Amino acid sequence: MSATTGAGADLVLLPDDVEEDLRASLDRALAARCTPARVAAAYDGDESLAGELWTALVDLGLPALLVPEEHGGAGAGAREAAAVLDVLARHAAPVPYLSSAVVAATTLTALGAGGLLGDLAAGGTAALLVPATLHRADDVVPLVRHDDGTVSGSVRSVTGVAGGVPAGVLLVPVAGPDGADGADGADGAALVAVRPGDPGVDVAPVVSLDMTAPLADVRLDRAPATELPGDARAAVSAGLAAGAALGASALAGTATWALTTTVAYLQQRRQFGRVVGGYQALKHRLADLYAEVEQATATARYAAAALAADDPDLAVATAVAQSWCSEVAVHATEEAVQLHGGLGMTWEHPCHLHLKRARAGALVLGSPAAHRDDLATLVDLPPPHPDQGGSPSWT
Amino acid sequence: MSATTGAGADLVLLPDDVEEDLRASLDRALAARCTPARVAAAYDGDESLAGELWTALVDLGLPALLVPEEHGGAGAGAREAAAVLDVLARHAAPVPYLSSAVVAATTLTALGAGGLLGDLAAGGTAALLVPATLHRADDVVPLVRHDDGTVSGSVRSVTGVAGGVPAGVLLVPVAGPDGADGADGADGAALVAVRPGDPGVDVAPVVSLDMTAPLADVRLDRAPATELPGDARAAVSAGLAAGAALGASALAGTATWALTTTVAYLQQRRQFGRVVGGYQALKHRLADLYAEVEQATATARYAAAALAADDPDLAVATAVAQSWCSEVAVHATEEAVQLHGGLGMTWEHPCHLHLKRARAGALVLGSPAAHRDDLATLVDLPPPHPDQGGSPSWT
Amino acid sequence: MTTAGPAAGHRADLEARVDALLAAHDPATTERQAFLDARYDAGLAWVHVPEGHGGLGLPRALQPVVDDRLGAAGAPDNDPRRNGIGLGMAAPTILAFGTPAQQERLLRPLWTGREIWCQLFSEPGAGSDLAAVATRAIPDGDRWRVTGQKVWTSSAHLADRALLLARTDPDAPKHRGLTYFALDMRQPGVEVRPLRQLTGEAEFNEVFLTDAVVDDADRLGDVGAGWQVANATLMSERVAIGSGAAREAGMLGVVADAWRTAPSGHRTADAHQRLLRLWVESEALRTTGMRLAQKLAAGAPGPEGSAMKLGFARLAQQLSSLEVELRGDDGLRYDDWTLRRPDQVDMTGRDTGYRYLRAKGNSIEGGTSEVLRNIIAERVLGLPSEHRVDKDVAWKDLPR
Amino acid sequence: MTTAGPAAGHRADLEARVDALLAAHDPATTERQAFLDARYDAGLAWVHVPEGHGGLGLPRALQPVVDDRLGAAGAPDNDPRRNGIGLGMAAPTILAFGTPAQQERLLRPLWTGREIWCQLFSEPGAGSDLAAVATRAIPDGDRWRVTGQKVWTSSAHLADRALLLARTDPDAPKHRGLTYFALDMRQPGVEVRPLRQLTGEAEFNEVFLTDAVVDDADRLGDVGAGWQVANATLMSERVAIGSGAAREAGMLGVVADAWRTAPSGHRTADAHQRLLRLWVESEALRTTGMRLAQKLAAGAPGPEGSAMKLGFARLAQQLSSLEVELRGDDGLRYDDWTLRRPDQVDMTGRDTGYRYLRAKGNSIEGGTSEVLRNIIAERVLGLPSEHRVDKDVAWKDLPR
Repeated sequence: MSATTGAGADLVLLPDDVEEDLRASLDRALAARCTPARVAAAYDGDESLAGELWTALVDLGLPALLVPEEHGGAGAGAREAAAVLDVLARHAAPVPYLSSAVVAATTLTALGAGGLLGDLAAGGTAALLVPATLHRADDVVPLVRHDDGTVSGSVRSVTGVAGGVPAGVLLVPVAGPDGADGADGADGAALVAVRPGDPGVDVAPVVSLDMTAPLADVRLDRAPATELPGDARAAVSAGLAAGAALGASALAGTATWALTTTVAYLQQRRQFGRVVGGYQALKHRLADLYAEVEQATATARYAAAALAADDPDLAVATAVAQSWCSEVAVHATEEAVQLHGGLGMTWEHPCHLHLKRARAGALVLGSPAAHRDDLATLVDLPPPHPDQGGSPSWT
Repeated sequence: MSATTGAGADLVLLPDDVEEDLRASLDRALAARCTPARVAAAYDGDESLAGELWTALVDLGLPALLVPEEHGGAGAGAREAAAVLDVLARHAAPVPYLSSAVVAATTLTALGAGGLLGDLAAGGTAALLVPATLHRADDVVPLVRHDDGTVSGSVRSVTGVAGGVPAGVLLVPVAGPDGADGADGADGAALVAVRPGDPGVDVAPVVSLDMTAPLADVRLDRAPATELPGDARAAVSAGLAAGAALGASALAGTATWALTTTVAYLQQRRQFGRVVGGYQALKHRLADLYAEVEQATATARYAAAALAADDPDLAVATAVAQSWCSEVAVHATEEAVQLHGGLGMTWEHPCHLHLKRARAGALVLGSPAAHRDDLATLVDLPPPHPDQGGSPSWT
Repeated sequence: MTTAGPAAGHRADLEARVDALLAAHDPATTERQAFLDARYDAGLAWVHVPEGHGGLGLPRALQPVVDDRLGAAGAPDNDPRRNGIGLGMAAPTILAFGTPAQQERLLRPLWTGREIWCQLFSEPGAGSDLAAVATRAIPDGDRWRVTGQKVWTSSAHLADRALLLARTDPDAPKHRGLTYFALDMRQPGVEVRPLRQLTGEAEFNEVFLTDAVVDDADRLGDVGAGWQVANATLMSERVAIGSGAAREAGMLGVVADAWRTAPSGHRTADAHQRLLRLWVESEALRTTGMRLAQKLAAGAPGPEGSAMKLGFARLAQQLSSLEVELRGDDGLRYDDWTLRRPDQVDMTGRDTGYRYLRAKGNSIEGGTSEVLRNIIAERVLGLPSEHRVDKDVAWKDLPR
Repeated sequence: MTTAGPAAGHRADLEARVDALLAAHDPATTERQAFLDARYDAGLAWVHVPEGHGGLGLPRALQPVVDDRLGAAGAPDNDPRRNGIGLGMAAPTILAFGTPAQQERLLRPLWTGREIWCQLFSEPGAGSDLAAVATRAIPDGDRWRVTGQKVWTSSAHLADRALLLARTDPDAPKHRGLTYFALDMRQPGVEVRPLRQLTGEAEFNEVFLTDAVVDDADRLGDVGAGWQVANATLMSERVAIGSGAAREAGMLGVVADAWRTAPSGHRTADAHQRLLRLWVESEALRTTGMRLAQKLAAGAPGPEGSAMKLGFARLAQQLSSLEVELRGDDGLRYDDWTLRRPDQVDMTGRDTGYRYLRAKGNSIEGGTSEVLRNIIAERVLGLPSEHRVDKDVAWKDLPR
């Protein structure tokens, strides 16, 4: 019988040899350096691990994966970048790969901003100056561009600009000069590049729920800026879309870590003379969790494959992967804490590092609810009309 | 330490001796007659059980519970009527107690309609002519009253008018004569009484998901009608409110039946050499279900007590009890089917009778979602404003 | 599950064989059974089966090459839905455990549809715990006499033959005293009664066996090896579940359309949120099925497939319950309670209430969700097995 | 839990005693500890305790009569939150199992707050399976020498005394080789280290015992009877949970207010639906607590209370998670990761993220939700107990 095929039926959801090799070498590099104690140190102010890890990533050529070859990058695909995010998540690695090597790199690629892309390929970092939870270019609140080309305004809760590997360049959405129309489009919407070290740039780190992806509040006061030519809105859209599509793999990686770590613990831990993993109530919960996590992996790979193939199903795939993987990552890490008992509540055990990554990561680049809202539009399931109640009719 | 008290803190949620006696005698009366096979017979067209049971209820004086003493009733409280509904539910008894002895009786009491109340106290039945799922008087769609006092119009899916004990009187909401203002109020809204046997009255029974509370589509074509003086809208409101408040007890009774029957079965049934109820995964599910069912009982009793005491918390209590008990009844009966294995899927086993009562009963007098919508208004948790998304700001 | 990767050589060979079959037996003029017999003889019935039994020993993935060509040529097929148990369960079992003589005798009428099969496994006292079957088969010369009661038998009233699991040694521990037979259903000792379900219809049957006769020549596998044979049969059953369906296929499509067409009063924010979540979950399951199919393209199905069945059951139940609520007052209605005996389940051809009720069976039939969770926990996650008290006790001494 | 039903006679007598106490010891001029001692001597400390130990042997429900009067008169109280374990767990245990001499010696400083108590029960290898404690107490003349490691000890750094469960007979089965002591915490063999939690703070401690000394006179109950005594202590712990709070108390109130004040962009339909469901569930739990309190007004708490703790933990976790989402970008922030040692948990005094993380402990501390489900299934529903392999084996021979 011939299979009834669905959307995106041609997308391959299994890793090829290149991806397997990449996963293995990254895993080795992280296992040696990224210990739970060093990750936890960021919560007490020591963010030195991030720089060491980033150097290791640069040595492996990973920040260059999505940079086109003509700009010194690897010109590799979204599937490989998704694999990197997955493996980084399993080690709770505190590096700005998603914000810089995915969102910023994709934004700059859309603009064809060769110089900055070359910096990224060589190990530099950049960040889009929007709140960490933003996922639609339509929702961007632009900063003000003055007549002299400097930029002012503030954005709260930006990711990738603080921490051990802060952004070397800020990509700042601006409106036309002092609100007037600009040169690049009828409405003057543009992206400009701002250097964090320049005068008028204030980056104030924030105490974050997930210190492996720390936030900062950024205030610009007539900061020098260089305009990046091109369709700014389309570029930001592309950057955010890539971030959401691939961010799902990070969430799936967190969920996978939680499941496998919990299963391994329960295979050893004894209570009441029996291996705890043999208690049927826990077995059934873990079986259900296994199903959820497998599904998370499938949706994340599907989204990455859709991005890699520029498949028309990308938007639906992303909404599905983000909403599903976000909730599964939270659920899986919560179960990990619960099923490790008191141990999972301690600072020493890595459970909490992943719980915080999941809880915060679920909101980054759009909450599950926001992505389901997108889906409602994409697949023609419109929300109820506000007038649904009907007017009182017994009159 | 003195207890911090909440809303309705004075309400007593335990049965007194009178209620215990009432429960015991009704339980005995039903156990003798209301066998699963006879209940199931209604699905094959034999609705004779209903009449026998109704006679037993009349013998016990139960249809008269909410009828004031001056009209020949027992003048008992809502708590006792709730107990009756609870016990009837545990036997899946196919009698129109909720529609006639609660909704219609309360409506007529609010109107002070002595004659009809006397009929009810003596064992007669009545039904409000609205769709079974309606729970707000505001949503009533009135029928048309002609100049000659006759009434025309149709209402689908009315409960209490078909089956083994059909309503003796239909209480019909009407607008003013041919839409004009009427005598009783500025807008002519009124209730009129129509006899099912009269010319121009067509009651068409419907194949119902729950044949223990069968529906009918009713069409009136210039049917003779008697106006019932009084504030019709307030009376219908009172009737529906009493129905929703006490209907929760029927749902809690269904849930309780499902839990206790399932636990009893699993204490006997063996698989793999062990009593099935000893498998921990099932134990934990049943423990969670126990908690849900206990909470359902508490909310149902609280709503009944609030109605009995005319407590200001009645509306909140009803919304809570209806939404919670509806979902718990469905969940509990679904678990009963699942945990009885194949047996629960058979026609012979009573599981399905209760599953159908739960699934349909959850929608009668308002779905859980409708009651939670009410709650949003009652406790100041307004729904999101339709404009929430905000307009695109990067312009 | 996939059409990828068949070697071009096999494909060309198959095309040639199809051409030859069509040339020799013009579908337009050949009688249906004659055509099916010819197809069987040509090895084009099921190409993965060995030569001589309707196949060519080729990869299963090549079957669509044949089916598509014959379908396009207007050839009759063997109406596979009529004999799902025969094709899906009996055939693999006969191929794996049957003697050459049994294969010769049983496979052709099975594939051509001359003999419809059913399965006599479950009993009132042996549901999830299938090894507890109590139906006795007692030797009587070169035949066996079978007595007992079976339940949940679909197609029993139509069937010519049955896969039968019966106890031949009550003194052995329960898993070791069972034997597997191919029973002739057309005999006086077999009584079939419809088993009515909560939907009102009788999709299944109870089968009462009273001194029913089965020749020892119809025994599949060794005496006492019935448990191993039955497990192979059940594995075949689960292969079919969870292949990649289209987006919004089945129940999701019905409910999504119900939303799109519902009157505004039924479209609550609650229902909308639930629908979106179920849409996402359906898609998560669809992509998981795609991934599993890609993994299994070459290999055999593993226990991971259990999670697919678990998910489909859960979804079908939640979707159908949501649909009841979406229908408003109509959710309180039912289409027909009449006792009927349908040939097969049709989830989308009937009404909301039927779907709601019938979906309850999805988590029971073909392995309960509880048993599937045990399988995942033990075989996929490697967690310890349940404590077993019945492993080494003689079946007759077990508490019941 | 309820103030209903105290006999009027008792009430009048109590009022008179309060008048006498206030007359003899004017709160405005009496030193705090002196007033508390006088109150203890007057039997007004805890009226349900026997005379001679600060009480009058009256129903517990009468205590508010005293507390309200003394509070109104501006009298100092014993700051009960400072000594929760002493008052809630140590006192009932000493009353039930202590000798007259122990009661005489321990109860007054406990109630007046001169001696703060902690509890040394849990160990890294003995969590839910408390009877597995490995801390050894070895007899040494008329004292015991104690060595081992305890965890999850709140207030240990402030405590003067500890309830200690230790193993005195490794050759006995695990439940029968334990003994219960009141340990002096102010000695060299006791080392207290903060145990940092996922919230960043160290609400609990690890306690390392190295040849710590406890007199046999401080043993509570018989040698080997520690398990029974410890269970009585734990029962006292669970009594406190689930009394009737006000509507929208605690976490629900915080989250409901977060909704009411949230910027419109954060108020999604998804969050609204979840909030309404949690509001309903909170109210279901509140009315269940009311019903339970009415049932228990006279009697002792049963295992039904376990369902309350289960429900509160679940709700707190779901509500705090919803709150994180309701805060938008602010949900990604945290107030302070600094290692602190708070005197008590304050769920509403800190920020969203703290509540989310701290609530994870609600389903672990004081009996995990898994253990509570077992209790409900076995003791309320009467389902069979778990299979136990460790019941009759010497503790030292158990696998670890």
